[in-house]
Amino acid sequence: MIAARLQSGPFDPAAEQAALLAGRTDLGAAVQFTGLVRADDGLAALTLEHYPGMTLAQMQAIAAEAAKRWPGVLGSIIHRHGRLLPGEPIVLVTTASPHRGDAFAAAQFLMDWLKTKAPFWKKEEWANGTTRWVEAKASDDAAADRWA
Amino acid sequence: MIAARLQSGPFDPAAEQAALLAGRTDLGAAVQFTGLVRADDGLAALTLEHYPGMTLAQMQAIAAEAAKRWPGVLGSIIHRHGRLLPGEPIVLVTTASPHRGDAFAAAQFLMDWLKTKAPFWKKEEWANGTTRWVEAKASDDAAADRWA
Amino acid sequence: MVELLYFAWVREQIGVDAETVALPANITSVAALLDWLASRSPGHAAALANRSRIRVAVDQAFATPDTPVAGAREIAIFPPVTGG
Amino acid sequence: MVELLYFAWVREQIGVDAETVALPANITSVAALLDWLASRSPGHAAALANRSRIRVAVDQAFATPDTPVAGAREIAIFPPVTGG
Repeated sequence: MIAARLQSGPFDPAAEQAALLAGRTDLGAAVQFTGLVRADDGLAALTLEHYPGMTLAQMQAIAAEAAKRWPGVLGSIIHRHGRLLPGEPIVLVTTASPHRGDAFAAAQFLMDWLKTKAPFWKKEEWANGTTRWVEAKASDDAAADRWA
Repeated sequence: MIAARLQSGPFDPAAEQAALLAGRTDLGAAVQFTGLVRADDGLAALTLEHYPGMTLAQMQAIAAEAAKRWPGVLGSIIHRHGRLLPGEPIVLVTTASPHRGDAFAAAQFLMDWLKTKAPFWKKEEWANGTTRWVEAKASDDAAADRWA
Repeated sequence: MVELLYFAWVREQIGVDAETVALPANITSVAALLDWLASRSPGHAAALANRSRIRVAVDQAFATPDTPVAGAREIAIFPPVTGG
Repeated sequence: MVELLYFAWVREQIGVDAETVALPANITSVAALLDWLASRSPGHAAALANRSRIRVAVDQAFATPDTPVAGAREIAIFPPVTGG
Protein backbone atom coordinates (compact mmCIF):
# COMPACT_ATOMS: atom_id res chain seq x y z
CA MET A 1 0.00 0.00 0.00
CA ILE A 2 1.39 3.37 -1.07
CA ALA A 3 -0.72 6.38 -0.15
CA ALA A 4 -0.78 9.71 -2.02
CA ARG A 5 -1.60 13.14 -0.65
CA LEU A 6 -1.77 16.61 -2.20
CA GLN A 7 -1.66 19.58 0.14
CA SER A 8 -0.52 23.19 0.43
CA GLY A 9 0.91 22.95 3.95
CA PRO A 10 4.15 21.38 5.13
CA PHE A 11 4.63 17.70 5.95
CA ASP A 12 6.33 15.81 8.77
CA PRO A 13 8.86 13.26 7.43
CA ALA A 14 9.38 11.58 10.81
CA ALA A 15 5.62 11.05 11.23
CA GLU A 16 5.31 9.63 7.70
CA GLN A 17 8.07 7.11 8.31
CA ALA A 18 6.80 6.21 11.77
CA ALA A 19 3.34 5.52 10.30
CA LEU A 20 4.81 3.01 7.84
CA LEU A 21 6.92 1.26 10.47
CA ALA A 22 4.33 1.20 13.28
CA GLY A 23 3.73 -2.30 14.60
CA ARG A 24 6.00 -3.89 11.97
CA THR A 25 9.21 -5.76 12.67
CA ASP A 26 9.59 -7.24 9.19
CA LEU A 27 10.88 -4.02 7.62
CA GLY A 28 14.66 -3.67 7.54
CA ALA A 29 14.92 -0.62 5.32
CA ALA A 30 13.28 2.79 5.10
CA VAL A 31 14.09 5.41 2.46
CA GLN A 32 12.92 8.97 2.45
CA PHE A 33 13.33 11.53 -0.31
CA THR A 34 12.63 15.23 0.19
CA GLY A 35 12.56 17.64 -2.73
CA LEU A 36 13.27 21.25 -1.79
CA VAL A 37 12.99 24.67 -3.44
CA ARG A 38 16.49 25.36 -4.75
CA ALA A 39 17.51 29.00 -5.07
CA ASP A 40 21.15 29.11 -6.06
CA ASP A 41 20.37 31.71 -8.76
CA GLY A 42 18.63 34.20 -6.48
CA LEU A 43 15.12 32.82 -6.74
CA ALA A 44 12.61 34.50 -4.40
CA ALA A 45 9.78 31.96 -4.57
CA LEU A 46 8.35 29.06 -6.52
CA THR A 47 4.63 28.55 -7.19
CA LEU A 48 3.37 25.06 -7.93
CA GLU A 49 0.22 24.95 -10.03
CA HIS A 50 -1.74 21.71 -10.30
CA TYR A 51 -4.82 20.32 -12.08
CA PRO A 52 -7.35 20.01 -9.27
CA GLY A 53 -9.42 17.24 -10.81
CA MET A 54 -6.54 15.13 -12.06
CA THR A 55 -3.36 15.62 -10.04
CA LEU A 56 -4.24 13.58 -6.96
CA ALA A 57 -5.75 10.81 -9.11
CA GLN A 58 -2.56 10.70 -11.15
CA MET A 59 -0.44 10.58 -7.97
CA GLN A 60 -2.57 7.66 -6.80
CA ALA A 61 -2.06 5.90 -10.13
CA ILE A 62 1.73 6.37 -9.82
CA ALA A 63 1.60 5.01 -6.26
CA ALA A 64 -0.45 2.02 -7.42
CA GLU A 65 2.05 1.29 -10.20
CA ALA A 66 4.93 1.31 -7.67
CA ALA A 67 2.96 -0.97 -5.33
CA LYS A 68 2.42 -3.39 -8.22
CA ARG A 69 6.10 -3.39 -9.22
CA TRP A 70 7.36 -3.76 -5.62
CA PRO A 71 4.66 -5.71 -3.76
CA GLY A 72 6.64 -5.80 -0.48
CA VAL A 73 7.08 -2.03 -0.32
CA LEU A 74 4.98 0.23 1.89
CA GLY A 75 5.08 3.93 1.15
CA SER A 76 3.57 7.35 0.90
CA ILE A 77 3.98 10.30 -1.44
CA ILE A 78 3.06 13.85 -0.52
CA HIS A 79 3.25 16.72 -2.98
CA ARG A 80 2.63 20.34 -2.07
CA HIS A 81 1.06 23.04 -4.25
CA GLY A 82 0.97 26.83 -3.96
CA ARG A 83 3.72 29.34 -3.29
CA LEU A 84 6.89 28.08 -1.58
CA LEU A 85 10.06 29.84 -0.50
CA PRO A 86 13.70 28.80 -1.07
CA GLY A 87 14.63 25.88 1.16
CA GLU A 88 11.03 24.82 1.71
CA PRO A 89 10.13 21.18 1.02
CA ILE A 90 7.99 20.45 -2.06
CA VAL A 91 7.66 16.71 -2.19
CA LEU A 92 8.18 13.80 0.19
CA VAL A 93 8.50 10.16 -0.81
CA THR A 94 8.75 7.57 1.96
CA THR A 95 9.23 3.85 1.39
CA ALA A 96 9.86 0.87 3.66
CA SER A 97 10.64 -2.70 2.76
CA PRO A 98 12.25 -5.85 4.16
CA HIS A 99 15.42 -5.13 2.14
CA ARG A 100 17.08 -1.91 1.03
CA GLY A 101 17.19 -2.56 -2.72
CA ASP A 102 13.42 -2.44 -3.12
CA ALA A 103 13.00 0.56 -0.81
CA PHE A 104 15.58 2.56 -2.81
CA ALA A 105 14.23 1.46 -6.19
CA ALA A 106 10.60 2.23 -5.36
CA ALA A 107 11.52 5.67 -3.97
CA GLN A 108 13.48 6.54 -7.12
CA PHE A 109 10.70 5.23 -9.36
CA LEU A 110 8.10 7.30 -7.49
CA MET A 111 10.19 10.47 -7.84
CA ASP A 112 10.97 9.86 -11.52
CA TRP A 113 7.30 9.32 -12.33
CA LEU A 114 6.10 12.22 -10.16
CA LYS A 115 8.50 14.48 -12.07
CA THR A 116 7.24 13.42 -15.49
CA LYS A 117 3.69 12.08 -15.11
CA ALA A 118 1.96 14.14 -12.40
CA PRO A 119 0.35 17.39 -13.63
CA PHE A 120 2.27 20.08 -11.74
CA TRP A 121 3.87 23.18 -13.17
CA LYS A 122 6.49 25.32 -11.43
CA LYS A 123 6.65 29.08 -11.84
CA GLU A 124 9.80 30.82 -10.63
CA GLU A 125 9.69 34.31 -9.19
CA TRP A 126 12.60 36.68 -8.57
CA ALA A 127 12.95 39.61 -6.18
CA ASN A 128 12.57 42.12 -9.04
CA GLY A 129 9.16 40.69 -9.90
CA THR A 130 10.11 38.79 -13.03
CA THR A 131 8.68 35.30 -13.38
CA ARG A 132 9.45 32.28 -15.52
CA TRP A 133 7.80 28.91 -16.01
CA VAL A 134 10.25 26.09 -15.43
CA GLU A 135 11.01 24.07 -18.57
CA ALA A 136 10.69 20.30 -18.47
CA LYS A 137 14.11 18.64 -18.45
CA ALA A 138 15.25 15.94 -20.83
CA SER A 139 17.17 14.40 -17.92
CA ASP A 140 13.87 13.85 -16.08
CA ASP A 141 12.39 12.10 -19.11
CA ALA A 142 15.50 9.93 -19.35
CA ALA A 143 15.22 9.06 -15.65
CA ALA A 144 11.56 8.08 -16.08
CA ASP A 145 12.37 6.02 -19.17
CA ARG A 146 14.62 3.78 -17.04
CA TRP A 147 11.48 2.18 -15.64
CA ALA A 148 9.69 1.55 -18.95
CA MET B 1 31.80 16.82 3.38
CA ILE B 2 30.35 13.56 4.67
CA ALA B 3 30.69 12.95 8.41
CA ALA B 4 30.82 9.53 10.10
CA ARG B 5 29.78 8.63 13.64
CA LEU B 6 29.79 5.39 15.63
CA GLN B 7 27.59 5.23 18.71
CA SER B 8 25.54 2.88 20.87
CA GLY B 9 22.58 5.22 21.39
CA PRO B 10 19.81 6.16 18.99
CA PHE B 11 19.99 8.90 16.35
CA ASP B 12 17.65 11.65 15.22
CA PRO B 13 17.06 11.55 11.44
CA ALA B 14 15.30 14.93 11.33
CA ALA B 15 18.20 16.62 13.13
CA GLU B 16 20.75 15.00 10.80
CA GLN B 17 18.95 16.25 7.72
CA ALA B 18 18.34 19.69 9.20
CA ALA B 19 22.07 20.00 9.94
CA LEU B 20 22.93 19.36 6.28
CA LEU B 21 20.33 21.78 4.95
CA ALA B 22 20.88 24.60 7.48
CA GLY B 23 21.65 27.90 5.78
CA ARG B 24 21.69 26.33 2.30
CA THR B 25 19.29 27.10 -0.50
CA ASP B 26 21.28 25.36 -3.23
CA LEU B 27 20.19 21.85 -2.23
CA GLY B 28 17.14 20.54 -4.06
CA ALA B 29 17.26 16.94 -2.89
CA ALA B 30 17.73 15.12 0.41
CA VAL B 31 17.78 11.34 0.81
CA GLN B 32 17.72 9.44 4.05
CA PHE B 33 18.16 5.71 4.55
CA THR B 34 17.42 3.98 7.85
CA GLY B 35 18.39 0.36 8.42
CA LEU B 36 16.32 -1.40 11.08
CA VAL B 37 16.47 -4.63 13.06
CA ARG B 38 14.21 -7.01 11.14
CA ALA B 39 12.55 -9.78 13.15
CA ASP B 40 10.16 -11.61 10.86
CA ASP B 41 11.52 -14.97 12.05
CA GLY B 42 10.98 -14.38 15.76
CA LEU B 43 14.32 -12.72 16.54
CA ALA B 44 14.56 -11.34 20.08
CA ALA B 45 17.61 -9.09 19.68
CA LEU B 46 20.61 -8.31 17.51
CA THR B 47 24.06 -7.45 18.86
CA LEU B 48 26.43 -5.48 16.68
CA GLU B 49 30.09 -6.05 17.42
CA HIS B 50 32.70 -3.69 15.98
CA TYR B 51 36.48 -3.27 15.88
CA PRO B 52 37.08 -0.32 18.21
CA GLY B 53 40.32 0.85 16.62
CA MET B 54 39.29 0.43 13.02
CA THR B 55 35.54 0.71 12.51
CA LEU B 56 35.15 4.48 12.75
CA ALA B 57 38.26 5.05 10.64
CA GLN B 58 36.86 2.73 7.99
CA MET B 59 33.50 4.54 8.08
CA GLN B 60 35.37 7.80 7.58
CA ALA B 61 37.26 6.32 4.62
CA ILE B 62 33.95 5.18 3.07
CA ALA B 63 32.51 8.68 3.61
CA ALA B 64 35.59 10.25 2.04
CA GLU B 65 35.30 7.97 -1.00
CA ALA B 66 31.66 9.01 -1.49
CA ALA B 67 32.59 12.68 -1.13
CA LYS B 68 35.26 12.22 -3.80
CA ARG B 69 32.86 10.46 -6.21
CA TRP B 70 30.02 12.97 -5.66
CA PRO B 71 31.71 16.30 -4.86
CA GLY B 72 28.42 18.21 -4.63
CA VAL B 73 26.94 15.87 -2.03
CA LEU B 74 26.78 16.65 1.69
CA GLY B 75 26.06 13.81 4.03
CA SER B 76 26.44 11.92 7.24
CA ILE B 77 26.56 8.26 8.21
CA ILE B 78 25.80 7.00 11.69
CA HIS B 79 26.17 3.36 12.69
CA ARG B 80 25.18 1.94 16.05
CA HIS B 81 26.84 -0.88 17.97
CA GLY B 82 25.70 -2.99 20.92
CA ARG B 83 22.46 -4.84 21.55
CA LEU B 84 19.37 -3.69 19.63
CA LEU B 85 15.76 -4.89 19.68
CA PRO B 86 13.49 -5.66 16.70
CA GLY B 87 12.36 -2.48 14.97
CA GLU B 88 15.22 -0.41 16.37
CA PRO B 89 17.31 1.60 13.89
CA ILE B 90 20.87 0.38 13.23
CA VAL B 91 22.25 2.71 10.62
CA LEU B 92 21.36 6.11 9.19
CA VAL B 93 22.66 7.55 5.93
CA THR B 94 21.69 11.11 5.05
CA THR B 95 22.66 12.88 1.83
CA ALA B 96 21.77 16.21 0.26
CA SER B 97 22.63 17.55 -3.16
CA PRO B 98 21.47 20.07 -5.76
CA HIS B 99 19.84 17.26 -7.78
CA ARG B 100 18.20 13.98 -6.78
CA GLY B 101 20.32 11.62 -8.86
CA ASP B 102 23.50 12.31 -6.91
CA ALA B 103 21.76 12.25 -3.53
CA PHE B 104 20.23 8.82 -4.29
CA ALA B 105 23.43 7.41 -5.77
CA ALA B 106 25.65 8.55 -2.90
CA ALA B 107 23.22 7.18 -0.30
CA GLN B 108 23.11 3.77 -2.02
CA PHE B 109 26.88 3.72 -2.42
CA LEU B 110 27.36 4.54 1.27
CA MET B 111 25.01 1.74 2.33
CA ASP B 112 26.54 -0.80 -0.06
CA TRP B 113 30.05 -0.04 1.19
CA LEU B 114 29.03 0.09 4.86
CA LYS B 115 27.51 -3.38 4.43
CA THR B 116 30.66 -4.87 2.92
CA LYS B 117 33.64 -2.77 4.01
CA ALA B 118 33.00 -1.57 7.58
CA PRO B 119 34.03 -4.02 10.31
CA PHE B 120 30.74 -4.85 12.03
CA TRP B 121 29.38 -8.28 12.86
CA LYS B 122 25.76 -9.08 13.74
CA LYS B 123 24.81 -11.75 16.24
CA GLU B 124 21.18 -12.83 16.33
CA GLU B 125 19.52 -13.91 19.55
CA TRP B 126 16.21 -15.76 19.97
CA ALA B 127 13.83 -15.91 22.91
CA ASN B 128 14.96 -19.46 23.79
CA GLY B 129 18.54 -18.25 24.23
CA THR B 130 20.02 -19.61 21.01
CA THR B 131 22.30 -17.31 19.08
CA ARG B 132 23.67 -17.22 15.55
CA TRP B 133 26.18 -15.02 13.77
CA VAL B 134 24.71 -13.52 10.61
CA GLU B 135 26.38 -14.78 7.42
CA ALA B 136 27.62 -12.27 4.87
CA LYS B 137 25.34 -12.19 1.83
CA ALA B 138 26.49 -12.59 -1.77
CA SER B 139 23.82 -10.04 -2.72
CA ASP B 140 25.60 -7.43 -0.59
CA ASP B 141 28.90 -8.16 -2.31
CA ALA B 142 27.18 -7.85 -5.68
CA ALA B 143 25.64 -4.53 -4.65
CA ALA B 144 29.05 -3.20 -3.56
CA ASP B 145 30.64 -4.42 -6.79
CA ARG B 146 28.33 -2.12 -8.78
CA TRP B 147 30.51 0.79 -7.67
CA ALA B 148 33.89 -0.75 -8.52
CA MET C 1 -20.32 21.19 -25.16
CA VAL C 2 -16.86 20.50 -23.80
CA GLU C 3 -15.05 22.24 -20.97
CA LEU C 4 -11.52 23.32 -21.95
CA LEU C 5 -9.03 23.86 -19.11
CA TYR C 6 -5.68 25.63 -19.47
CA PHE C 7 -2.72 25.48 -17.11
CA ALA C 8 0.60 27.30 -16.55
CA TRP C 9 1.80 29.43 -19.50
CA VAL C 10 -0.88 28.04 -21.79
CA ARG C 11 -3.44 29.55 -19.39
CA GLU C 12 -1.53 32.83 -19.22
CA GLN C 13 -1.16 33.17 -22.98
CA ILE C 14 -4.78 32.30 -23.74
CA GLY C 15 -5.84 34.63 -20.94
CA VAL C 16 -8.53 32.48 -19.34
CA ASP C 17 -8.26 29.36 -17.20
CA ALA C 18 -11.29 27.65 -18.76
CA GLU C 19 -13.84 28.02 -21.51
CA THR C 20 -16.83 26.00 -22.64
CA VAL C 21 -17.08 25.42 -26.37
CA ALA C 22 -19.25 23.55 -28.85
CA LEU C 23 -16.91 21.51 -31.02
CA PRO C 24 -17.68 21.47 -34.76
CA ALA C 25 -18.57 17.97 -35.95
CA ASN C 26 -15.37 17.70 -37.99
CA ILE C 27 -13.12 18.13 -34.92
CA THR C 28 -12.63 14.49 -33.96
CA SER C 29 -9.05 14.27 -32.63
CA VAL C 30 -6.80 16.14 -30.24
CA ALA C 31 -4.68 17.33 -33.19
CA ALA C 32 -7.74 18.73 -34.98
CA LEU C 33 -8.91 20.37 -31.75
CA LEU C 34 -5.59 22.18 -31.35
CA ASP C 35 -5.67 23.40 -34.96
CA TRP C 36 -9.20 24.69 -34.51
CA LEU C 37 -8.42 26.34 -31.14
CA ALA C 38 -5.34 28.08 -32.54
CA SER C 39 -7.62 29.98 -34.95
CA ARG C 40 -9.85 31.39 -32.20
CA SER C 41 -7.66 34.29 -31.05
CA PRO C 42 -4.07 35.59 -31.21
CA GLY C 43 -3.65 34.38 -27.63
CA HIS C 44 -4.76 30.86 -28.56
CA ALA C 45 -2.49 30.97 -31.60
CA ALA C 46 0.53 32.05 -29.52
CA ALA C 47 -0.11 29.49 -26.78
CA LEU C 48 -0.45 26.61 -29.25
CA ALA C 49 2.20 27.72 -31.76
CA ASN C 50 4.71 24.99 -30.88
CA ARG C 51 2.86 21.71 -30.58
CA SER C 52 5.92 19.90 -29.26
CA ARG C 53 5.52 21.98 -26.08
CA ILE C 54 1.81 21.17 -25.65
CA ARG C 55 0.35 18.27 -23.68
CA VAL C 56 -3.33 17.33 -23.54
CA ALA C 57 -5.52 15.32 -21.17
CA VAL C 58 -8.98 14.17 -22.34
CA ASP C 59 -11.32 13.53 -19.43
CA GLN C 60 -8.29 13.56 -17.11
CA ALA C 61 -6.27 10.95 -19.01
CA PHE C 62 -3.12 11.90 -20.90
CA ALA C 63 -3.81 11.98 -24.64
CA THR C 64 -1.88 11.84 -27.91
CA PRO C 65 -2.59 13.83 -31.11
CA ASP C 66 -4.86 11.09 -32.45
CA THR C 67 -6.87 10.57 -29.25
CA PRO C 68 -10.59 11.01 -30.10
CA VAL C 69 -12.36 14.01 -28.56
CA ALA C 70 -15.96 13.13 -29.51
CA GLY C 71 -18.05 12.90 -26.36
CA ALA C 72 -15.33 14.30 -24.10
CA ARG C 73 -16.59 16.41 -21.20
CA GLU C 74 -13.26 17.97 -20.13
CA ILE C 75 -10.11 18.57 -22.17
CA ALA C 76 -7.07 20.12 -20.47
CA ILE C 77 -4.23 21.73 -22.40
CA PHE C 78 -0.92 22.50 -20.69
CA PRO C 79 2.89 22.47 -21.00
CA PRO C 80 5.02 19.41 -20.17
CA VAL C 81 4.78 18.86 -16.42
CA THR C 82 7.51 20.10 -14.04
CA GLY C 83 6.54 18.92 -10.57
CA GLY C 84 8.49 16.87 -8.09
CA MET D 1 55.66 -8.98 19.37
CA VAL D 2 52.33 -8.57 17.59
CA GLU D 3 48.88 -8.11 19.09
CA LEU D 4 46.31 -10.48 17.59
CA LEU D 5 42.65 -9.44 17.81
CA TYR D 6 39.70 -11.74 17.16
CA PHE D 7 36.10 -10.75 16.44
CA ALA D 8 32.67 -12.39 16.23
CA TRP D 9 32.69 -16.22 15.92
CA VAL D 10 36.45 -16.26 15.38
CA ARG D 11 36.77 -14.74 18.86
CA GLU D 12 34.25 -17.19 20.32
CA GLN D 13 35.90 -20.26 18.79
CA ILE D 14 39.42 -19.25 19.78
CA GLY D 15 38.14 -18.36 23.24
CA VAL D 16 40.00 -15.09 23.78
CA ASP D 17 39.49 -11.67 22.24
CA ALA D 18 43.22 -10.89 21.96
CA GLU D 19 46.63 -12.43 22.46
CA THR D 20 50.18 -11.17 22.11
CA VAL D 21 52.55 -13.46 20.23
CA ALA D 22 56.10 -13.51 18.98
CA LEU D 23 55.97 -14.48 15.32
CA PRO D 24 58.61 -16.98 14.17
CA ALA D 25 60.92 -15.44 11.58
CA ASN D 26 59.55 -17.66 8.81
CA ILE D 27 55.99 -16.28 9.22
CA THR D 28 56.09 -13.47 6.68
CA SER D 29 52.58 -13.35 5.16
CA VAL D 30 48.98 -13.40 6.32
CA ALA D 31 48.56 -16.89 4.81
CA ALA D 32 51.57 -18.20 6.75
CA LEU D 33 50.32 -16.54 9.93
CA LEU D 34 46.94 -18.29 9.63
CA ASP D 35 48.63 -21.68 9.06
CA TRP D 36 50.83 -21.16 12.09
CA LEU D 37 47.96 -19.94 14.29
CA ALA D 38 45.78 -22.89 13.32
CA SER D 39 48.36 -25.20 14.93
CA ARG D 40 48.27 -23.46 18.30
CA SER D 41 45.11 -25.04 19.74
CA PRO D 42 42.00 -26.98 18.70
CA GLY D 43 40.06 -23.70 19.09
CA HIS D 44 42.40 -21.89 16.72
CA ALA D 45 42.19 -24.80 14.30
CA ALA D 46 38.39 -24.81 14.36
CA ALA D 47 38.13 -21.03 13.95
CA LEU D 48 40.52 -20.98 11.01
CA ALA D 49 39.45 -24.22 9.33
CA ASN D 50 37.74 -22.60 6.36
CA ARG D 51 39.97 -19.81 5.08
CA SER D 52 37.31 -18.57 2.65
CA ARG D 53 35.34 -17.44 5.70
CA ILE D 54 38.27 -15.58 7.29
CA ARG D 55 39.19 -11.93 6.78
CA VAL D 56 42.31 -10.21 8.13
CA ALA D 57 43.33 -6.63 8.82
CA VAL D 58 47.02 -5.79 9.33
CA ASP D 59 47.49 -2.62 11.35
CA GLN D 60 43.82 -1.79 10.71
CA ALA D 61 43.97 -2.11 6.93
CA PHE D 62 42.23 -4.98 5.14
CA ALA D 63 44.78 -7.57 4.02
CA THR D 64 45.03 -10.40 1.51
CA PRO D 65 46.75 -13.81 2.00
CA ASP D 66 50.04 -12.44 0.65
CA THR D 67 50.06 -9.22 2.69
CA PRO D 68 53.37 -9.06 4.65
CA VAL D 69 53.12 -9.28 8.42
CA ALA D 70 56.72 -8.42 9.32
CA GLY D 71 56.76 -5.39 11.60
CA ALA D 72 52.98 -5.38 12.10
CA ARG D 73 51.84 -4.25 15.54
CA GLU D 74 48.21 -5.35 15.36
CA ILE D 75 46.61 -8.09 13.25
CA ALA D 76 42.86 -8.66 13.45
CA ILE D 77 41.18 -11.87 12.31
CA PHE D 78 37.43 -12.02 11.81
CA PRO D 79 34.56 -13.30 9.60
CA PRO D 80 33.28 -11.39 6.57
CA VAL D 81 31.60 -8.23 7.85
CA THR D 82 27.81 -8.04 8.29
CA GLY D 83 27.04 -4.49 9.37
CA GLY D 84 24.72 -1.93 7.87
